[in-house]
Amino acid sequence: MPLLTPSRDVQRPAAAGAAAPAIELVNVSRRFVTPEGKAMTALRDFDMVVGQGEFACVVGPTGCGKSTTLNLVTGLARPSAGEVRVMGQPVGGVDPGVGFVFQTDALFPWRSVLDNVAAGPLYRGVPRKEAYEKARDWIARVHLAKFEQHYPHQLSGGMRKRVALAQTFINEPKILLMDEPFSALDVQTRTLMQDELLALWSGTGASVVFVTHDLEEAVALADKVYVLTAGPATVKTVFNVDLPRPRVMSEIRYDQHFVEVCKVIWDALREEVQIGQQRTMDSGH
Amino acid sequence: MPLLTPSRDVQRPAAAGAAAPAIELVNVSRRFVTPEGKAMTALRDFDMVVGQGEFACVVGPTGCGKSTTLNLVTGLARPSAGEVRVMGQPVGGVDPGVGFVFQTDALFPWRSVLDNVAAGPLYRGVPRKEAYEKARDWIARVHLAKFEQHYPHQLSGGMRKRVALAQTFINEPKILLMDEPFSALDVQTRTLMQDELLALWSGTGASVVFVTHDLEEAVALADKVYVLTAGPATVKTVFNVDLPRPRVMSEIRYDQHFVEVCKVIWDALREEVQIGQQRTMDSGH
Amino acid sequence: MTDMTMPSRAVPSSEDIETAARAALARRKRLVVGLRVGILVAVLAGWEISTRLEWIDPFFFASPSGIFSQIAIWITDGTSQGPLWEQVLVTLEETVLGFLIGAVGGVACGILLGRNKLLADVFSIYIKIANSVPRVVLGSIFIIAFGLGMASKVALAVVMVFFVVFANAFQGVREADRAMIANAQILGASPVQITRTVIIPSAMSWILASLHVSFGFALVGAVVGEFLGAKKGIGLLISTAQGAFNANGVFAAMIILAVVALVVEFAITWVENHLVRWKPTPFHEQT
Amino acid sequence: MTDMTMPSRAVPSSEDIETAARAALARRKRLVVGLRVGILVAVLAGWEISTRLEWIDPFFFASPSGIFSQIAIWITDGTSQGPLWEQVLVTLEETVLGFLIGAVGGVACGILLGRNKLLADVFSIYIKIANSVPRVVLGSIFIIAFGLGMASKVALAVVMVFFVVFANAFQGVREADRAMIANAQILGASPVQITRTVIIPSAMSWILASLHVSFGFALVGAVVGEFLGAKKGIGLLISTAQGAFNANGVFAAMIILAVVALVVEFAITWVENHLVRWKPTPFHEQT
Amino acid sequence: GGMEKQIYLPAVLTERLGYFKDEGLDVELINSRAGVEAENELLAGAVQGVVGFYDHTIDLQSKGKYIESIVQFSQAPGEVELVSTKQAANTKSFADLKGKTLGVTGLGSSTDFLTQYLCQRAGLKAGDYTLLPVGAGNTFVAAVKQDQIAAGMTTEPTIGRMLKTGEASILVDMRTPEATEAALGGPYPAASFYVQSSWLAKHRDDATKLANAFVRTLRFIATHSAEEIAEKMPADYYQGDKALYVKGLAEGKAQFTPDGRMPKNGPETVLKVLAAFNKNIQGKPVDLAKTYTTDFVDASR
Ligand SMILES: Nc1ncnc2c1ncn2[C@@H]1O[C@H](COP(=O)(O)OP(=O)(O)OP(=O)(O)O)[C@@H](O)[C@H]1O
Ligand SMILES: Nc1ncnc2c1ncn2[C@@H]1O[C@H](COP(=O)(O)OP(=O)(O)OP(=O)(O)O)[C@@H](O)[C@H]1O
Ligand SMILES: [Mg+2]
Ligand SMILES: [Mg+2]
Repeated sequence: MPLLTPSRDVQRPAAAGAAAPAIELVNVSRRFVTPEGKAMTALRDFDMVVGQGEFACVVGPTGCGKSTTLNLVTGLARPSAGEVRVMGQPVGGVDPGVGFVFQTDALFPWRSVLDNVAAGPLYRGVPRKEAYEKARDWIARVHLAKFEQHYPHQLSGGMRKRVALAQTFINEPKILLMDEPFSALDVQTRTLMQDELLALWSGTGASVVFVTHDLEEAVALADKVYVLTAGPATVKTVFNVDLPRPRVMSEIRYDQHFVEVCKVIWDALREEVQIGQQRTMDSGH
Repeated sequence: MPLLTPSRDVQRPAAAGAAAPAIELVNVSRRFVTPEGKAMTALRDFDMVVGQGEFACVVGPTGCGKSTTLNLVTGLARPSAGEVRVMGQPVGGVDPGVGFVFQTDALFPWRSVLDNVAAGPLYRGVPRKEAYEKARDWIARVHLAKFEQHYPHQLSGGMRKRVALAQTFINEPKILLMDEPFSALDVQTRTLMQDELLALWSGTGASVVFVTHDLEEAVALADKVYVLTAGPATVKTVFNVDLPRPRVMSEIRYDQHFVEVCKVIWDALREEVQIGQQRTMDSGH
Repeated sequence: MTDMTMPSRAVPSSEDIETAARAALARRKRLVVGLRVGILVAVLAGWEISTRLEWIDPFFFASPSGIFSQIAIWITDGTSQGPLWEQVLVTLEETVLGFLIGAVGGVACGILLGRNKLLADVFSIYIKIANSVPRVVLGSIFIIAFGLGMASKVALAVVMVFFVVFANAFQGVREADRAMIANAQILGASPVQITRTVIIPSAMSWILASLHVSFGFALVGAVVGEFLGAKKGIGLLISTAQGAFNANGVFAAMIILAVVALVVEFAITWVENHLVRWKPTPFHEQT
Repeated sequence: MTDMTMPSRAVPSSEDIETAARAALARRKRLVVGLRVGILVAVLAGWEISTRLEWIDPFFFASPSGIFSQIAIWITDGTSQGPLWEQVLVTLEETVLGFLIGAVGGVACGILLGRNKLLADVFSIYIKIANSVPRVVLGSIFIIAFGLGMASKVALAVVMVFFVVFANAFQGVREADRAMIANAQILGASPVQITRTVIIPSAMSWILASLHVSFGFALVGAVVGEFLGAKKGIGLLISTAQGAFNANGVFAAMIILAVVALVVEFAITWVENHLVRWKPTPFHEQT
Repeated sequence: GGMEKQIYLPAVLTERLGYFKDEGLDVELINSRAGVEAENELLAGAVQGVVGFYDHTIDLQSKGKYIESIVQFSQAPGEVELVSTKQAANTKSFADLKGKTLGVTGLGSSTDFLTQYLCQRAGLKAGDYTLLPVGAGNTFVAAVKQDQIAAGMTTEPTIGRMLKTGEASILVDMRTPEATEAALGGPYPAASFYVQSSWLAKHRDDATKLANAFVRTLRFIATHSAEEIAEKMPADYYQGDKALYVKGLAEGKAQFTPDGRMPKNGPETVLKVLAAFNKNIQGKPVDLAKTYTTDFVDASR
């Protein structure tokens, strides 16, 4: 099976430099204090390496720690132990090269769609006129041209998500983190957005970490799929997906290779899924 | 093809009474004022009839008007024209028999998971002890027993959605409206929740309107699938799905009938999808 | 930005809907104005009758007719300190100055301390101490420090306004949604840009709420300042009337103050409506 | 409820993390207290030196040493009106009563008007008018209406508190998330239950913010009331000291007021911390 | 004005000496910020008696409110027109204050009427000077220091304080009966104890006892030195500067009547002053006999 190489990713982090991986998590743990006052481990001994220009997808059961991982990479949260590096540098604060599509709504409710999308360039000192031109362009790309003047509360859930995508894409980040960005979209819009994302990614050579629940989506998009365990998240397995690029989303699902890859990952996962399921059921009832 | 009957649903509303349909939308329109001051039509000449004990799914492109439709049924919003009836009665305000899982987060952030779930019974005058017992039971059913004392901001996106589900299910509503309830869940949790939903539904004989982006999910769950058009939403087609019940979610996807049904609806839709796509692209660029 | 709805069988055109919505708005407006006027008339009539029947003593509580004729005299003949509009202008000037300085200072300090936890921890205790100082005592200290001119009244208005605005601006900043701040940060906003484009807009309803109440306070500050020593102003008018056992004069001056307050209030509301156009209408208020 | 984080290579145990977090907290606390004391000492020293060098006139502005010895005298020998604690108690009683009445009234009216648009439209104008009435004038009216006892001071404290609390409670109610209200409605909440379980919790930070500032205001109200006429209380202490050119006495009384205000402030903060435990820590404050 | 003011000293002194108790009276002294307030309280029934300036009885009569002075504390206002040291060189009399700003405690107060009357006697017309309400105490001091007013009328302890620092000197002294005669053309009864006439009609016993207590105090003042009197006063009243307090007391002691009787021609002088400037009074008949009574002091031992 040449398309797929299950491999436990244990590369040690390379020294900082031109060839440093875009994102590195080394032995990272993250604990929270629960309301009962006990420490709860969300991430444990977590290792992840995303090379420059690489597209990594992360899948795992809900509540396992995917969003927490992305938060650590942005610098919004700090690890309880271990180290997080971006472009070879330990993460200190928020890096201007990082773009992040939040899982939950984070649009500015007092700004129209246009102003929301233009926010990034304006923050980064792009002249007004240029920023708005760019914003209009991106709004059109997410098919909201008619809604430029709407405020977020006047949009549907999927439309708000598209605004968030435009808001992030417009900055052309070198590192793009996305937390279930397409889950609120219908199939055709999602396909369009996926194509848009791949085009953006191949154009700018950005490194992407993409969290999703949809294994097919993960396989369709990624170079590497990280599968996380339930409970305190560790990396269960990393799969390398070497489907040829460029990939066209509306077609790839009918590709024989693709279907095989999905099936293999599913088979490899089934066992873990059942363990996880059993565990939640035990703790549940 | 005996399993599937494409049919334009044009039944006239029956007189109010014992046999009245659970939900009826007759010729409903809903307009909004856009920020430019123009009137925008979200729903136009919308007809829908959901019989008592029926399970209806609604699919359609993002921003077409699905959430708006549900809002009209709850009584939170009122139609610009036409009539909305619940159990044969015109909708005046919020009906206590209706349950609604919102598309966006609407948990009470100052209440723990337990208190959030117990809210419904407590509002309805159930004694404290009983309400909390029931709440614990439902929290276990959505596999959050360990998180009873957590506040919503300490949960992941998927966990919050599960709390919202428990919060609604605990009331055992006669009419259950759900707006993309499972889109934030991973496949195995989703399957569990779908089974839970079907069990609840068959147990109580509730009428369900379920909005989703996932056609397969819609077909797997529903008696009837409403496909909406883009732009101002009207009902494009109503498909009756007569797959035998009880259905088991983890198996139905491999059922030959199921695959055929999905394919037929897809084929029937492809044309419309392309029209819609073309239209948004025209208006977009 | 409101939603337009109308329960009806026939499919109405956009114009129909707009006309109906406008009519409903006008009806409501008439109702509100009617009720307001009704209450006013009832109160005034009750007051006048009670004084006529000597249930309450007009020597202390004045009477609407007496107040009215006092205002008429002031308007036609002027007050003992000069024409009425001059008094109003003097007080208004002090008030507006004090209000602006206090509001700007309060907002600035609120944002500064709200954004910086260390500063907040260190200084909030001193602000609380300052807030417990009786304004009347401060009044005489200000007169000593700033003299009997406008400065001392303005200073008094400032201290009346500052604390209310500060408390709200501070809390408003602390309440800003953390997801939104994080988003701005990641989109590339500097701390100053975050303050300007995220913190201030989200604290805006807090600040505006405090401005509503604090304009009244500024007015009170200015008047108390005039009370303690002044050449002109409504406060002096009140204190003179009080000294002469002229209850009608006291109440008349207070009514003039109320009119001033209402005029400014409308201005603030107007500004507010322009600033919060983005807000959704609550479901239960959609008509 | 805060997040615990610590950048380190070795994997620390839970206890290590907790110890480190506690140590960091203690360090911060020391820093804050140190800075507070530092500022206090600097201000007092500067003040004392300025008066010694006659840059400012201690006749008007007192001096820390003089204030201190005045307080000492009051504590040991009592004041001309009786023992010091009695004055404090009298003022405190008036203040707390006024504060409670004003706060409860403000919250109640705020919620009522915030939940009912028609009431709000009709009555808000009258509340605004009432808020523009100078409190000193009100003071004399209250004395006439309620006599010279405690009631008039309490009433004055009430009107100082009411408007601030009202304005915030009102706006807090209007800001409650409409999705959350809708959810409660659908879960079966009656209007009263919605008010109790959704509106009040979401308006809570608004109300608390106003309570912080308005306790100081209640104190001011009570003191002004005592100023206008009283047998006992800190306000009388101030007015006597003022009349006797005893600047040290004036400032000493104000410091006693500040201490009272701070004690109550800590109580409010304690309550607040218990009420808002559910709140997430802002990202930028997570250590 | 405040209880701590020297012009109202007999009230507090009576209590300190325990004379109320001796008469079997349980008296509470309540401090009021302004005379007007105190009278309002009296009329509203919040208090039974008020120590204040006599002129208010006349003023109130014109408003249909009847109050009567039953014990007259002073025969002179106790007020002094101070002139700023910077102006003192070329200010020898009120006539020299033409074109200047004059401080009074408040418009419509006794200081206002006295100042205007003195100006009139000196031949100044209404537009020749400006009145500025500056209050008493340190706002008055500050007003002089900041040259807001060239001269102003005030009482102890402000007088003593300003004389001591040399910031002002005396232009007209109305602390002794003689000087007051000279300045106003007659005695000017000021601080007095008055009650509502309707109350008096029903409570003649209480009034007698009160009058007895006050008269005793006035005798005490007349027969003791300033130091001895000061000794009896609460420490807070002279906390700032005791020597100054005693000095002021020594100089102003003469304003108090020895027996609580209304000085002859006193009410007429007050009416004359008021009638000239108080719009309330102008054109209204005033029955001076209803504003005071000496029945009670006459009856006291
Ligand atoms: N502030 C917090 N305090 C306590 N626990 C927290 C906090 N934030 C997150 N957690 C816990 O950390 C775990 C991981 O959460 P996270 O949001 O990373 O999950 P996720 O993988 O993104 O899930 P989903 O797919 O549902 O979004 C959860 O169990 C959650 O309860
Ligand atoms: N308050 C409002 N003012 C103006 N337009 C609105 C308002 N609310 C909704 N709309 C518009 O109504 C249309 C339908 O919105 P709705 O939320 O019903 O879509 P939806 O089908 O639920 O989409 P999604 O799948 O993305 O959730 C959208 O075009 C939206 O912009
Ligand atoms: Mg997540
Ligand atoms: Mg929707």
